[in-house]
Amino acid sequence: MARFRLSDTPFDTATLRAGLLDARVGGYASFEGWVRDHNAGRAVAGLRYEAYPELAECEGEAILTEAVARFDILDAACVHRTGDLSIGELAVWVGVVAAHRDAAFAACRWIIDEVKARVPIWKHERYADADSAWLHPDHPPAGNSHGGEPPLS
Amino acid sequence: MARFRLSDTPFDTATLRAGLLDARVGGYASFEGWVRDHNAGRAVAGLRYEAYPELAECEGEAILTEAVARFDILDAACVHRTGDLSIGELAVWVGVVAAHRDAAFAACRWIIDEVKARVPIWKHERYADADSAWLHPDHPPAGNSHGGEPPLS
Amino acid sequence: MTRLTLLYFASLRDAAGMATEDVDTDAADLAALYERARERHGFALPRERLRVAVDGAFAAWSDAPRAGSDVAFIPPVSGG
Amino acid sequence: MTRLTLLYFASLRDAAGMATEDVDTDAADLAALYERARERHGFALPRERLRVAVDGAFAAWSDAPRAGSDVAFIPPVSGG
Repeated sequence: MARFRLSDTPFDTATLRAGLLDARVGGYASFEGWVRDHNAGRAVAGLRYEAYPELAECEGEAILTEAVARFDILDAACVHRTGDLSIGELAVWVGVVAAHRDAAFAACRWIIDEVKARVPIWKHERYADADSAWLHPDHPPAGNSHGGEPPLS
Repeated sequence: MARFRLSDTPFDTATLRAGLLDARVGGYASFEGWVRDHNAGRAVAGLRYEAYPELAECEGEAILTEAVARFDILDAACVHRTGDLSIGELAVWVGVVAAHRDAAFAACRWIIDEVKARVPIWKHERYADADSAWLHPDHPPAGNSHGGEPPLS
Repeated sequence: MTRLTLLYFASLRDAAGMATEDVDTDAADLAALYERARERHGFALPRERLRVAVDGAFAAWSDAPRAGSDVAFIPPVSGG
Repeated sequence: MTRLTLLYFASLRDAAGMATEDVDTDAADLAALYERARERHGFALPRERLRVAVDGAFAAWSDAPRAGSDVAFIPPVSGG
């Protein structure tokens, strides 16, 4: 079963968590990203996530496979929303199960960082003043040591 | 409302999570401790948590108040089970909400570590071979630099 | 003599065979109070591995026993 | 001339006014392919801030364009 998937509708984290649990699990660490009403000092009215689905699913799956290999964890999963989201909607969920909490926390943190850095998903924010913008943050592309450009706003 | 509480019956984390969310929240980090079927190489049949309730609630509340002061988070909460638990039951939940994920992860990790080190709750494990034991791990009591005794098994 | 109540938890309660014990004591401080209970019940845990609480708040081993108080000896905790 | 399809996402799609574009190109590599699209559509993003993918897998800018392939220019991502 895929560990990473995109969802164009709201999804239930309790179901996803249940899919990770078994008798060997001592710790479950999770992270959820929610749409908040402000970003970088601007009042946000809502946003849209666009993905390149084939590549996003492939890259997301690669991240989760790598996490299971790098960390002493039992399993991990991630779901990312696409489409239009309102304030207070869930954008992304990461769940990790392990025998012990050290590995669960470390893997959960690593996964969300990698997803944000590598998976081809783009956020389009609509602001309260009717302006809007694509976010293209200024982290260098993976495998590229350049990238010192100012963020596009 | 209390941020920390003991529960002598199973509790629902979705309800607890909902109590933390609002429009300012960008990240929710959580940790759950589950009763696993092995500990320190022994097959575990189940366990019991006993607390000194007055002191546990007071100390737990102090930890969460301190977390909100130390970290750039919006809120945090923790519930710990008491009584008899079977394999696969939820023992403890920590939830933290913040604008950004750095603080949410750091506070969540700090809270579970402090709860495990400071709150007067004791785990009594029943093993598959019908033996059982109180766990009194060998971390020094807070505010005490001694404590080099071997763990009691 | 000071009359007070001792509270035992976890392995201390199992060793004592009781959860609470009313005692009359002339111990000068809470440390001495624990050492006497330890001799009486054969507790394995040395005082250095415990904390002590009086009436639901952590206290210092050097505190004098107070009449009518609840004194809890807190073995190493294992929640989570 | 090599015939292939360009895929645009996010701000590149907005700037191009299209999500896909069929082109005939004699560009020697994917880098040159992007530079021509950038001139054509006035993209603000320099190539150094992008990645490139061919048929749904990341590729190298020095790769030669393949006939019939889908070439995606990947602007800095912002999921999560």
